[in-house]
Amino acid sequence: MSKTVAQGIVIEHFSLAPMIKRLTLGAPAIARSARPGQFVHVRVGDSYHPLLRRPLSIAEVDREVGNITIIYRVVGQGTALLASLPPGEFVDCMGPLGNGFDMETERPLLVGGGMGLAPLLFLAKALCPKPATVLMGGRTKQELWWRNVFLGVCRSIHVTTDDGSLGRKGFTIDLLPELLENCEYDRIYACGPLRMMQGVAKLAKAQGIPCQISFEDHMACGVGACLSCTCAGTDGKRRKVCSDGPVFWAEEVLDLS
Amino acid sequence: MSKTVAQGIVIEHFSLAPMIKRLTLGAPAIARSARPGQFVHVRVGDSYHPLLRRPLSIAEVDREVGNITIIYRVVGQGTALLASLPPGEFVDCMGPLGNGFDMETERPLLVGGGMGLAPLLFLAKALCPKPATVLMGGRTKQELWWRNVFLGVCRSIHVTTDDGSLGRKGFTIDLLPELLENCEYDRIYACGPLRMMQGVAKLAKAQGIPCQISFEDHMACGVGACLSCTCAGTDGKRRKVCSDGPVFWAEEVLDLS
Amino acid sequence: MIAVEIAGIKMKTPVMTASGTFGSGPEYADFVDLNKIGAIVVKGTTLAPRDGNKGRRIAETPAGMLNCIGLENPGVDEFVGRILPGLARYDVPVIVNIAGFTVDEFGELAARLNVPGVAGLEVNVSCPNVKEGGIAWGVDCANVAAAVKAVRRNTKLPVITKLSPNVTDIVSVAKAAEDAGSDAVSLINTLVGMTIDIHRWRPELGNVTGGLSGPAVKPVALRMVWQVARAVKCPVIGMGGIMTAGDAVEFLLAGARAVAVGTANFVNPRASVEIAEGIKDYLVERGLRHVSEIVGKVNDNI
Amino acid sequence: MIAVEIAGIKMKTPVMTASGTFGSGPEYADFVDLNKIGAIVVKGTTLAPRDGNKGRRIAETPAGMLNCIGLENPGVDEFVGRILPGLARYDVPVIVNIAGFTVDEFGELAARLNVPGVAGLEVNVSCPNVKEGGIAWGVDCANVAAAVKAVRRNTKLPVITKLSPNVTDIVSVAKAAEDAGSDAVSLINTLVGMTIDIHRWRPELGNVTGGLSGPAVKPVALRMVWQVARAVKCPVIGMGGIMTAGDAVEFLLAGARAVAVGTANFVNPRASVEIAEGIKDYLVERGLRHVSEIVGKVNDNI
Ligand SMILES: Cc1cc2nc3c(=O)[nH]c(=O)nc-3n(C[C@H](O)[C@H](O)[C@H](O)COP(=O)(O)OP(=O)(O)OC[C@H]3O[C@@H](n4cnc5c(N)ncnc54)[C@H](O)[C@@H]3O)c2cc1C
Ligand SMILES: Cc1cc2nc3c(=O)[nH]c(=O)nc-3n(C[C@H](O)[C@H](O)[C@H](O)COP(=O)(O)OP(=O)(O)OC[C@H]3O[C@@H](n4cnc5c(N)ncnc54)[C@H](O)[C@@H]3O)c2cc1C
Ligand SMILES: Cc1cc2nc3c(=O)[nH]c(=O)nc-3n(C[C@H](O)[C@H](O)[C@H](O)COP(=O)(O)O)c2cc1C
Ligand SMILES: Cc1cc2nc3c(=O)[nH]c(=O)nc-3n(C[C@H](O)[C@H](O)[C@H](O)COP(=O)(O)O)c2cc1C
Ligand code: FES
Ligand code: FES
Repeated sequence: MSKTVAQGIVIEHFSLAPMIKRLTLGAPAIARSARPGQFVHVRVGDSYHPLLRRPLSIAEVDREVGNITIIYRVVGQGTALLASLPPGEFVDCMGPLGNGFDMETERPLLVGGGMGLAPLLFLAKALCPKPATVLMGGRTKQELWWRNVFLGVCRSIHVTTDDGSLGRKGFTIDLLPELLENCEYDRIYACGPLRMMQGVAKLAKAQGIPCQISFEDHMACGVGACLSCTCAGTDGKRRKVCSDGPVFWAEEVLDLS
Repeated sequence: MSKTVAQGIVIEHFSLAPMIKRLTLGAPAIARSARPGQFVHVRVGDSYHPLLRRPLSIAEVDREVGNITIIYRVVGQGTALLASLPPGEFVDCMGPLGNGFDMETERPLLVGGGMGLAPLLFLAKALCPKPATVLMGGRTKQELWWRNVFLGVCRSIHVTTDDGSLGRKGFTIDLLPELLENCEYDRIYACGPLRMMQGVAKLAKAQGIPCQISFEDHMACGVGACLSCTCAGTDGKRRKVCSDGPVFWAEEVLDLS
Repeated sequence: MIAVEIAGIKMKTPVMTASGTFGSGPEYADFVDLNKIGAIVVKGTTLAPRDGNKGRRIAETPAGMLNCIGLENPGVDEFVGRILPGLARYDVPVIVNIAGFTVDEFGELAARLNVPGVAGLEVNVSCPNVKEGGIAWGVDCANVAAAVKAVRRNTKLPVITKLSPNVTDIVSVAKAAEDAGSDAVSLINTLVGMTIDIHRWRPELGNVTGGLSGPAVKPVALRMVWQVARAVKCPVIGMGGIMTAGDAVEFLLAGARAVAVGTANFVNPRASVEIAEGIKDYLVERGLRHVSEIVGKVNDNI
Repeated sequence: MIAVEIAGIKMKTPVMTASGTFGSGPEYADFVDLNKIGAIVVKGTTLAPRDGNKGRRIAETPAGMLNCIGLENPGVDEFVGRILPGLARYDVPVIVNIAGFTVDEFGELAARLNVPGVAGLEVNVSCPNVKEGGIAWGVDCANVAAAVKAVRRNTKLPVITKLSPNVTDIVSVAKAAEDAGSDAVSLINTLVGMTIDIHRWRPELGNVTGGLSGPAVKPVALRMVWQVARAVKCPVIGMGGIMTAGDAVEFLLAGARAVAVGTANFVNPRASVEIAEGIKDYLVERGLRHVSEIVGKVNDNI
């Protein structure tokens, strides 16, 4: 059984930026089988309130040591509870869940916005030694502490900010056409706001570059049983974000016409 | 306002015996006005589950330092949560609630069983330098760690155990008649199982000694507003255990005929 | 900015205390300034004094509680003679929750409460914890209408009808109350529930079943308030599981013109005042000038 | 010691998985041995495939959750042709939850499910998340009876009727189902609830309202199971907020002969098996020999 429920022990837990935490859990069974793009479904406490698990992408894996790392933003009650756990505490994790990114690439381009960069970090590391180019966007410079995290696991980093406080002013999709000019890339991976992924996928299609995107939705079961998270495929068939995704080929779920 | 809601800080928290904890909280406003027999209504966590406060007797008070101490048995979810709090954490306490024991006595006898000894500890200390005689009962020797707690705050300690493993074999009410033989006491205070208090009160009445008892009931508000905890007085009028009690004159609420 | 008038009752805040959870007020005076509460709805009052149910009366449930108090109260005459005068020194509207066991009793209760110091009557046709009357009335439109009419005939005070959620169609009960002359409706009373002690094979509650309240019921309460507020013209007072200002705002957005706080008082005795302050903050943050600006606004997005 | 037979369906344990919360089973096969589950009740199945509701489909509430899936399913033919064969390798009874929008559709669904591999039918007259059919049926005794009769006419399989809790009188609906030929009743389906996003002034759920499940509803579910079990002769399957073996025992004591676990699967995917093991431990600790020895035993103390 590759998917499992593990009591991950908190190894390290610290702030990367205001309201952003990096949590490393000892969870060998999950670490062993995790692939980039997959997530863990985390129980944030023993109480019935909050009740449901929280889906969080696997952002890093140390297979030898048996650790997985999650990078998350504190947004509500669940993540706030998670944020309070000191090393030595246990966190109940189901995973690894969902499918992962297709890794058949020689010259990958990763495009991410906000917390969408978390699964791309795992992807970037896993792609080495075929280093990825990373294009990341944020509202302001303050949001782009991600640069430090990606340093050393990619070929180069391109940055946009809405306010121009770092890198190019604008959105990732404003800078993307330039990057695609030389048609250097054979695969694009995008994770972030839906509008961004839509834009990236269209540009990728125009260039004939296969593109994968990663979806988010509210999830109860995380394993395809409850149908909380379904979306329509372009073929008319339904897809479950948790188990058919969260990674999809762009044309599978996005209308790119 | 003597009654208040205070964020008591955990000063000390340790096990007195298996499943028995002693918790000292820094709560000056409560410490200042607490009288023996009163209780605090404690919120055991921030979550909605468990939702209600837990009533716990004030077992010791250090007025100068501003501390109150609670001695409690871990019986369910609420007390288990409470038991997990380390020093430095805060505990939301409403109190002091209820009325206290009448202190007009020269030669007091305190009769307690189980956790009923907690409020009697505060009473014993408060009565000094008119030291009390304490009669305590438990099922076995193991339950009578209470002896150590009362050493030094009373004149003498008499012990019964159901199995005879310590002191007299039997119940407190079996030993009580002997203690009352010389009619040495001018007041009896009893706290413990209802049957015990009933027995004590009857013997006290037979000797013409005024007797106070302390009741327990399931409580929501703790201040007389919800009527969860009412009982019938012998005069036909209703009593609220939380605000008219928990301490009553025996004949006020018990049928002693 | 948060003062409201419900059926002619002027309240400094839209946050009332729910019947049965706040005594008659002074019980909580050590903890909260009663003058800062929108209105105090006192414990269900009956013609004759009642001892209430025997045995255990409350049980805790996940994010909620069950109660089976069974309308213990000293009776209306004792209330008028002894309790009401003590409330005169507070500047807060006092609404009396009345529970009759026949239509005539409702009328009689209303008549006896035509005294100074009573700001309004809440007709409790929904107490789940008494055998006769109570919930039996509340689930039947004709009975509700009869009770409301009997009260209406005997009082000039504002009449609020408190609805039971234990019904298939709460909207028709609300309409029946409105048509019978109720000036406002309040909802929800408690949901009937039960819990069993698995060690002793007994119900935990003395009365076997009890009324569920607290955060657990909030989604059901909010849904019913939304349904009723869309269907009636009279003001709706929303309650059921309100613990925070955010919860109260949900009820206001759903269409309630005021809210009541019940179980929350047990957890935080200052809840009724803190929630009112939180509503004010909510309005200020959004540049709104009056709480009425958010009432029912969820309907703009449905 | 915990094997039971409900309406002719032989189950190794009295713990089933509740419809809509366990897919058709294999979704959870990585986490739990499906052969150790009492019975799997598959997601509500309709004649035609359905996409379900648009927008957000779940929201968290205190000790509970709301869902408005809206009966998304691939339709009965796809179920019979593609999903059912995959279940053949598991040694577990498969009960199909069927949802029709007319009486005829219920009959037609039953007819199409007369195939090997189906152990029984659960007639879902209580889905709160679809406009027609669903809850509209479930609250009316005559409709429930008509649906059950249509199913009964078209099948020899055991028929279970799944009852809605959103009614004034669940006992009469249960009796109507029993009288119409239902071999068992299961309850409760979800309570209709709502939650509002106070920042966006919108319902959190795409369908505005949704069905409340999880620990929050347990007291209501237990009360209804107790009421129904006292009133009908057929077996009762209890559910609503069961998270632990202790919760399941409460339902058994209340009179349920089997239980189903829904929302708990999301929290602990092994819940259905761990609860069954816990029931066994409970019996062993008390020197009891069979789970039937505790069924309905709360009534001895009422
Ligand atoms: C596949 C997947 C991977 C994710 N990976 C990450 C990650 O690596 N880092 C990160 O910071 N966040 C990630 N998220 C979002 C994360 O799940 C939410 O931020 C988190 O659930 C919020 O929980 P809360 O209790 O703090 O917030 P609340 O708003 O209190 O949560 C209330 C409910 O809504 C759900 N919810 C709230 N926001 C989201 C959301 N954006 N997506 C899905 N459910 C949500 C919660 O799970 C909970 O059930 C991911 C989401 C998905 C679906
Ligand atoms: C005035 C008063 C003073 C008390 N003083 C002490 C004390 O000093 N030391 C001590 O160990 N215990 C004391 N108790 C009992 C204590 O309140 C309970 O043991 C505690 O509430 C159990 O909570 P729980 O969540 O662990 O148990 P659970 O059984 O999970 O509690 C479930 C619910 O039942 C209530 N409950 C359970 N047992 C009791 C009980 N015996 N009395 C009242 N409510 C109960 C809880 O408050 C809660 O609402 C006192 C009770 C009262 C009324
Ligand atoms: C202990 C208790 C006693 C109650 N007594 C009454 C009552 O006498 N009359 C009444 O109309 N409602 C009564 N209620 C119902 C509340 O007024 C309120 O409608 C319900 O609790 C839901 O609100 P909440 O979840 O905020 O508590 C009582 C509730 C509780 C918890
Ligand atoms: C996500 C979800 C989907 C559900 N779908 C169905 C369904 O298709 N048919 C049905 O009869 N009940 C459905 N239910 C109701 C459950 O089967 C069960 O009756 C209810 O959730 C109460 O049990 P619980 O509290 O253990 O979840 C669904 C419940 C949930 C949470
Ligand atoms: S979360 Fe349950 S199907 Fe995706
Ligand atoms: S606990 Fe509310 S009146 Fe005593």
